[in-house]
Amino acid sequence: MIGKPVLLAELHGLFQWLHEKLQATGLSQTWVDIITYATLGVIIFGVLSLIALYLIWWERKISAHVQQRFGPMRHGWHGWYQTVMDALKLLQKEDIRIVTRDKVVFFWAPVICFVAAFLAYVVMPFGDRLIVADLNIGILYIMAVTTFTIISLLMAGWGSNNKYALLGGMRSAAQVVSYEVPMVASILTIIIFVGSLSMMDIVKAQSGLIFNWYVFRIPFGPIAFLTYIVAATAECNRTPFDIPEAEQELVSGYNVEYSGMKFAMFFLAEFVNMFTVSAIAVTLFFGGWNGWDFIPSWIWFLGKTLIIVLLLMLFRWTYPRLRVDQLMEFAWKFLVPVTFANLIVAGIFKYFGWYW
Amino acid sequence: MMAELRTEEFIVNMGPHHPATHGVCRLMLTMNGEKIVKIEPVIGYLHRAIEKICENRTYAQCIPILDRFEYVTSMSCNYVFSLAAERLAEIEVPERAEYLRVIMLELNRIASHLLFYGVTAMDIGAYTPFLYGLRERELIIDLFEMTCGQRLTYNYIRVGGVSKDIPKQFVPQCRKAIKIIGEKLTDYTGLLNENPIWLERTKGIAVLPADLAIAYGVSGPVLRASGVQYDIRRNDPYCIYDRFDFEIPVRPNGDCFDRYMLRIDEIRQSIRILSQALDGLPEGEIRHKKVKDATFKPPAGEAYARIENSRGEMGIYLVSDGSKKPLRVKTRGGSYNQLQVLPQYGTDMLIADLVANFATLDVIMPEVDR
Amino acid sequence: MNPLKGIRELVRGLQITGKHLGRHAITIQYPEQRWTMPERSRGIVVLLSDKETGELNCTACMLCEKACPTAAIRIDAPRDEKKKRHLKQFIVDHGLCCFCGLCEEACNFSAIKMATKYEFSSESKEDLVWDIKKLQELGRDVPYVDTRKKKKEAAKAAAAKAAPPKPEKAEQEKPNFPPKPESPSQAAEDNGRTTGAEKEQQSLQLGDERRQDDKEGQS
Amino acid sequence: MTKEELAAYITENFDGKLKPLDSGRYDPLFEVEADDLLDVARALKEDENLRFDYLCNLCGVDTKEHFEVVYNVASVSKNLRLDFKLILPHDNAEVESVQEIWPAANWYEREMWELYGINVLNHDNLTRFLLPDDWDQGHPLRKDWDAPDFVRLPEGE
Repeated sequence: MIGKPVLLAELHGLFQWLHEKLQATGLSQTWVDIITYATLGVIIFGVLSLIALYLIWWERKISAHVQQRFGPMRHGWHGWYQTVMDALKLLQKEDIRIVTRDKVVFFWAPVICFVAAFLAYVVMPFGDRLIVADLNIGILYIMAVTTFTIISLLMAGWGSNNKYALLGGMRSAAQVVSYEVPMVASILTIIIFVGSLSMMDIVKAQSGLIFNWYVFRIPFGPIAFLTYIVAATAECNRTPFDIPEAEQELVSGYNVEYSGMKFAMFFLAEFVNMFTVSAIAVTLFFGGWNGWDFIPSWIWFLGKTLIIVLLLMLFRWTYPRLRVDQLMEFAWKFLVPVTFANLIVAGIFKYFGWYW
Repeated sequence: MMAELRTEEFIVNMGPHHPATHGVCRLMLTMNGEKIVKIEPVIGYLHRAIEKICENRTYAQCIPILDRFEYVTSMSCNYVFSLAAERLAEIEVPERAEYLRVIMLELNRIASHLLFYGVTAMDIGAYTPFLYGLRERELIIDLFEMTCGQRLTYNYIRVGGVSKDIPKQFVPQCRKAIKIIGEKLTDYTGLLNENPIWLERTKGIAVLPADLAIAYGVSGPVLRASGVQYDIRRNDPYCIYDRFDFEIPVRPNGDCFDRYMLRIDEIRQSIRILSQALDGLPEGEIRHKKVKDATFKPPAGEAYARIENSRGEMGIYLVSDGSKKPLRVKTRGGSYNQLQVLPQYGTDMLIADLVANFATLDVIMPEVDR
Repeated sequence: MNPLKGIRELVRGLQITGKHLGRHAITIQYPEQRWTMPERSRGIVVLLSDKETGELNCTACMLCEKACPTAAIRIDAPRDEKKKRHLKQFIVDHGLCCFCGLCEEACNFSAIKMATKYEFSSESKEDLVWDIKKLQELGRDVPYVDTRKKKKEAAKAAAAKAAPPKPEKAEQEKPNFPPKPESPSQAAEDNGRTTGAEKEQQSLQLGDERRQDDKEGQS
Repeated sequence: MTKEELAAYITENFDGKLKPLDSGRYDPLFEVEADDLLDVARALKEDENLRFDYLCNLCGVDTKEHFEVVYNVASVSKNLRLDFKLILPHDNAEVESVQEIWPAANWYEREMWELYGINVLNHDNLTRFLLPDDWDQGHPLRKDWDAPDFVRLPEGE
């Protein structure tokens, strides 16, 4: 094998190197931990907001080319820093504070939404040993954290003191809650085989040949993947489940009263959610960062996630929107029974050992 | 004592600048939770008194004014006014002009249905079909621009014939446009027709019974989607439609899906008519000799002309007192009655169904407000 | 609605949008690339001037003012002692004009035409009211088919006699204003119908060839 | 049933209530009296071989001397077309509402009332809906109507 290029070498050394440098300076252990994890937090935040900005631009280009038009072309080659300009524009927009009794709720809703979107990346396995904290309850932690968005949607809906926003907030809360159940169930069918909740173990369990990936575990693998993807699109309010901001009916749902940077936070959080959801899908079903080692493992991870994100984006530009009651009915009457049946089948396969 | 929980209905305004309404229409909805209790259309935002203006114009000047009466299919506005004037003055239109008129009317019908396809899909949430529909519509708009010079308000069909002859490369380009649209239809139907989400949103939603439709004067694709076989090109024939063989698509159960599918079938029928008309296009005069724009004076009398427009029956009741200017021009559009029947059958469903229902009615406001 | 058929249809939808990803976009970037307008497209109203002499073709017969449905044309042409009209002012208010082309069809002297230019937006309504100088200078480079009968005979007569050219004087002698609308109907007929005039046919051919290849790329 | 047969059938069945007029250029045109409008309309709809159940158009006409209310009706099942009209005096013109027979007439009558001032008796919702709510300059479609900012086209000929 050719020698690995130094720059693209596994980045795992980064954390250890930082750790030793600080210990050398002789600070107390707690301060060392605080500083390392603070810097890690800043790095993760920086990388992810860049990814989110890039995803917004990518969605506009994908939707343009699907509809045979050009999309943003003005700023830079093919408009690559268009989203940066949008963010700057939103920054200098006036931040309208509406007259409402619960100013606190109105103010903190976007903050919670934004923070909840980033919390999930503590346990995300970007690459070989490239993880912030390999908690042994990894996937459970992610499940707990991603439900924060429901609270923020409800707060936004209630805080903006507006009939449409309230309707939008209530609808989205009901939707995210009812799609949480099939999502967790489809994740469970995979955890049965891994035996541990930690994300690193999940990825390690799928190393080796491509057939070890859980998506190829016939018959429950592909079914679990399909139900997971459907539940995931509902989780981040994207078509065909984007009832909360169904423009035609509710004039853009819960974020109708927000302007300027607050609106940008909701918007950015939605795209970070999309990246989180596809990252989890890749870790669970497509073997995380496993791949031939002449390409660094974190590039494998990024590549697979972007393919899943492309799939989510194509959903948005192909399918019409479901009605609220159809959406609920689909979740409870179709998705939940299918995922639980799948869970039982996986259990039987695990019990009798018919897996490889 | 816990206060007795009572829910009261609240009024939601859909429009006048609501993205789902076509033009400037406002629906005052009385809602009980998600269910709609009462719909009250509020119109008049786009009232330009077209009928009063036409009473003060000569017959040739009325045509550009009536272009704006229904700007999505303004060829049929020109045609129906010319037909009324020709019936008043008993004028025979030359053969070639009749063929050119049929070609223009059917092209306009296809363009209007393509716009309908895009807008209905966008109202129910799918954004891409709108672009596909408009991409094909551009082919037809180019044909219009090549013959009469304008893309939306054509002022092409005049009393006694048509104003200009078609350029040489119109026929081959028109054949190519029809072929492309015929092929692309499979793309459209693939995207939507069997899509389970689309079927879920449109099948069995907002059923319009046939007798209610006839009672309220609903006509065109909406009436034929409720199972009534009534098409003015067949039942009250005008122009040379009896020379072409084409069927009238009819669908039985009158729900949103049938109204949508019927228009796709109508595009196919229009393509059939167009290919026959293009084959049989004769040479010859394009306008009646004695009809000059500045001096056209029909004898006194009155006549009601009506044609099958993409939104139903479009009619003009023309009264003339023998002078150069019409005494009365009453314009009748298909959307007027479809909006009138909406409150009768459009209630106790969700807002999302009302949006789907309103989109498949294909109501546009210039025809209602005039 | 069995789920398998549903999933197959959903995948078919993805295929259709997916296959468009690879296709070339059909829109054009407006300020850099411009759409070539077909020959007959009705843009702004311009006054045409004679190719040789450069004067306005307009003989102030007021026909276009009568034909305009929205009274956008206002002509000020007082009669002098010999009952001959002299064009003093010709205003076209593009705020009122509905671009119907009736003035072009009513004119028998091919003096007014709708050019294929469409960029004339302005901040205030007053800028849309154009006077005779602006209309003439806008009309300078507009190609048109000169259908005026007398102009051709005068030119032929001058050429045949090979006498010193006096086309302007020939035109002055025959005061035939204001021509009754019926008499030169033949000219209006020609102007309206193009099958006769070969020249217009070629210019149409040229204009639309260029647009032909734009269409090729798209279909 | 061609136009002539229809005209003949009408004249002998509606003995005098529907008087034929010759100003109709295409479809048979009849005149009806104001007071027997309702039962003529009902008879046209119920008559089993006429079945005029589809109201194409209903409009007012102001011919400077008198008002006219014109009904264009059609039969969907029998493929027939018929027009009939009502002559009304110029001042305080009144007409019965045909809403029970053809519900489509509801908005047409409302529009006719708003633009012409022809009063429609027992109409269920005779309110303004085309012109702005605060419109106080009378009924615009009348021939003798004039208003300060109403610009007439220069008469020209």
